[in-house]
Amino acid sequence: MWKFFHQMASPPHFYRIAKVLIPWFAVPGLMLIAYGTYAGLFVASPDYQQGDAFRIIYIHVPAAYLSMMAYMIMAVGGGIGLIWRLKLAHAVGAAAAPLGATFTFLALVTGSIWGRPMWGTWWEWGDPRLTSELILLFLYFGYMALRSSIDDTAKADKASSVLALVGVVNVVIVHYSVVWWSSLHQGQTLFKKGGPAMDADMLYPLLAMILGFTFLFGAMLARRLRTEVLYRERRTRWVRDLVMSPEGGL
Amino acid sequence: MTAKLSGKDLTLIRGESCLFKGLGFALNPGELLLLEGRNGSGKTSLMRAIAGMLSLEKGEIYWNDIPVNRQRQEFHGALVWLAHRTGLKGDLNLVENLRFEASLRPQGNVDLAAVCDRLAIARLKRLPLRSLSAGQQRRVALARMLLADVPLWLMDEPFTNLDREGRKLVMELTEEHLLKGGMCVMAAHQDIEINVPVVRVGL
Amino acid sequence: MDALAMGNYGAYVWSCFGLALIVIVFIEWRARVRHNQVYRDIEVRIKALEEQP
Amino acid sequence: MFAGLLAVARRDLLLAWKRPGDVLNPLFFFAMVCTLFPLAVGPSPEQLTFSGPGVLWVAALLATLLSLNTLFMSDHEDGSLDQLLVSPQPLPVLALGKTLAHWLISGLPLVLISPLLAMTYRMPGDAMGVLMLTLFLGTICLSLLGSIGAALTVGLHRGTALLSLLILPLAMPVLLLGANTVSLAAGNEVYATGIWALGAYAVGAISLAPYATAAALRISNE
Repeated sequence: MWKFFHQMASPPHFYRIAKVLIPWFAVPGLMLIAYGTYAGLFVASPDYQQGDAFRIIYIHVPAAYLSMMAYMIMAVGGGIGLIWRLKLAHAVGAAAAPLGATFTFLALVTGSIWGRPMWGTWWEWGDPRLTSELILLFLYFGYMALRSSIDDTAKADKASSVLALVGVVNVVIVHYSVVWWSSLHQGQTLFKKGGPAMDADMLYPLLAMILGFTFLFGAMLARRLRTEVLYRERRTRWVRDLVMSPEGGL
Repeated sequence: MTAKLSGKDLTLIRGESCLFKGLGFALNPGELLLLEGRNGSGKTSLMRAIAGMLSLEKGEIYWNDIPVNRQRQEFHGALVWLAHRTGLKGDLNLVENLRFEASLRPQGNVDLAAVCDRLAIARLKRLPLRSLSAGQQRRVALARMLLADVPLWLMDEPFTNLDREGRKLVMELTEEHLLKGGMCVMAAHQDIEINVPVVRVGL
Repeated sequence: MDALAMGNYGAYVWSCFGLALIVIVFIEWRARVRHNQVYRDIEVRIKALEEQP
Repeated sequence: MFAGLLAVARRDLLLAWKRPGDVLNPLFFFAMVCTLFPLAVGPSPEQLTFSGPGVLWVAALLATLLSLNTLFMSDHEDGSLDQLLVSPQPLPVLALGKTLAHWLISGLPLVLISPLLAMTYRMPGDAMGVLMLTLFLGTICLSLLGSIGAALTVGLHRGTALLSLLILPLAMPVLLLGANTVSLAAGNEVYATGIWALGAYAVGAISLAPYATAAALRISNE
């Protein structure tokens, strides 16, 4: 088991394997998303309260889910990087941050677009999820700003990992405090937990979208990781051999 | 091979350049480790690495044959570091500065008055450090080093800002410390005249 | 056409799906460009070094 | 074990005593932000009573933030941070000592003058007590969170702006809990939850933040 991890974590090995793996993530991901989009837009029957506007959840929910997962990945990667001094783990954080910020942005914008017909406003402070997502976006900005303002890569890795770990504790506190706060102000929520059970024709496309987005995210993360690894290892022997080899190493 | 302080296979990469690679040293009581090299060759970095403030790309520093990372507090209790910047507060006077240092570590039985007399800073005791000259401030830093009464001295360019008399004093103090069985790591680009065994590391 | 209009909510729903598509394609394209750029930079530097005696 | 904490705290207080400007600047800032608000929205008593808790809390947060970037700066510049890092005391304890001194210098004075400003916002007497209590707990949390940010940005050129960017999202729950608890108290509603939550946050921060600060100091001082 350990041997497997060590092999995976060795940069040249990862660089080669990731190239092979990317299509294996991207193709099923795109297929699931294609099915989810078609079934979500045209097959699922309209919600009895929200009408066709509910179809926005097929983008909003996967994006919101990935925005949090990306932060978790960043924090776990940072923790592993700090404890076991694994350089690849730090690279994961660097690659996941812009992706996470993008999905947070998507979740915010789609939530806001949903709010326009439902609440009659583009932004509703009373909604705890949108507010938490906004704070999460700021956390991503802070992480990326810290990373970019430290020139030395090793130092930037460690400093931003500490920030990610502090942030992940905070994300939980943010969530609960915002829920408490909105309950004071009788806010409405986008999708209630334990609400009326979803019909199968609504639910399956959503599950397909979530799974599809996750696969797609994996592929995107792997592609960014390859760039990170290549850049970080630019002075090493294996990169030289790769670049000088006749078939190239793009 | 057992040495009190040793380093094995030390490699440090800073940004784009490799400062040293596969470097090793061993130091025993009564010896002086002299780090030699041009400006920017990594003397200060190596010293910071020895003090445990820089993580190395590869290699390990040992104190009593145990890696210092595993016994940071014990190791730090046995060393004092005379750095490029004095690490003293300009707003506080000599006595206040030294009292702060004293409260951070158990003190040996070294007499403050005697140390101040020796370093010729006794009459500056009540002045804020800001108003002293650079050379006088360095003498205060030396006083802190003497008061700590620990076996290992790390001295980064100890002669800067000192006049001839001061330089001579530093060499005398170092020699006494080594003859008592202490150890010293010194980075200097000047010639030193100390009659003790010297281990040289070229960078 | 009714299926596309989605009972007056069409503009909102389609803009969400469209935006998601545009954003994801854009960042993926940027990632590709950056990867190629990093690779070229390394290639140029290494080849320049190799040609030196 | 706590010798280092006391030593560092005592030294920082002594330094603040010799430079009282560092203590007074955040206080003046706090008072001025609180003055700006009525000037901007008008002096109507209902509006001031309604927004008072929020304004006072935002002002306190910004004033704390303002004082944070000097937390490790002078130590970094004169090399005494290096000396702390090689001292035989555990670094988290020293970091806690520095944070304690920072709180005594910039947090506690805010708590003490807050009733004066709350009075100008016509805050009822009971709510004033709650305001002081939440600010007491809240400034402790903010100093501790801030010490992590200050340690991460020490020695960076664009440190000040970056520090705000890092700390503000982390500080949002504290602001939210504090200000809303005071609002509840001012409206004669049940407010105990917020106090307990802030207290729990403070306890958690005291026990965890020094480790993060210590790790961050070692990293940014490499």
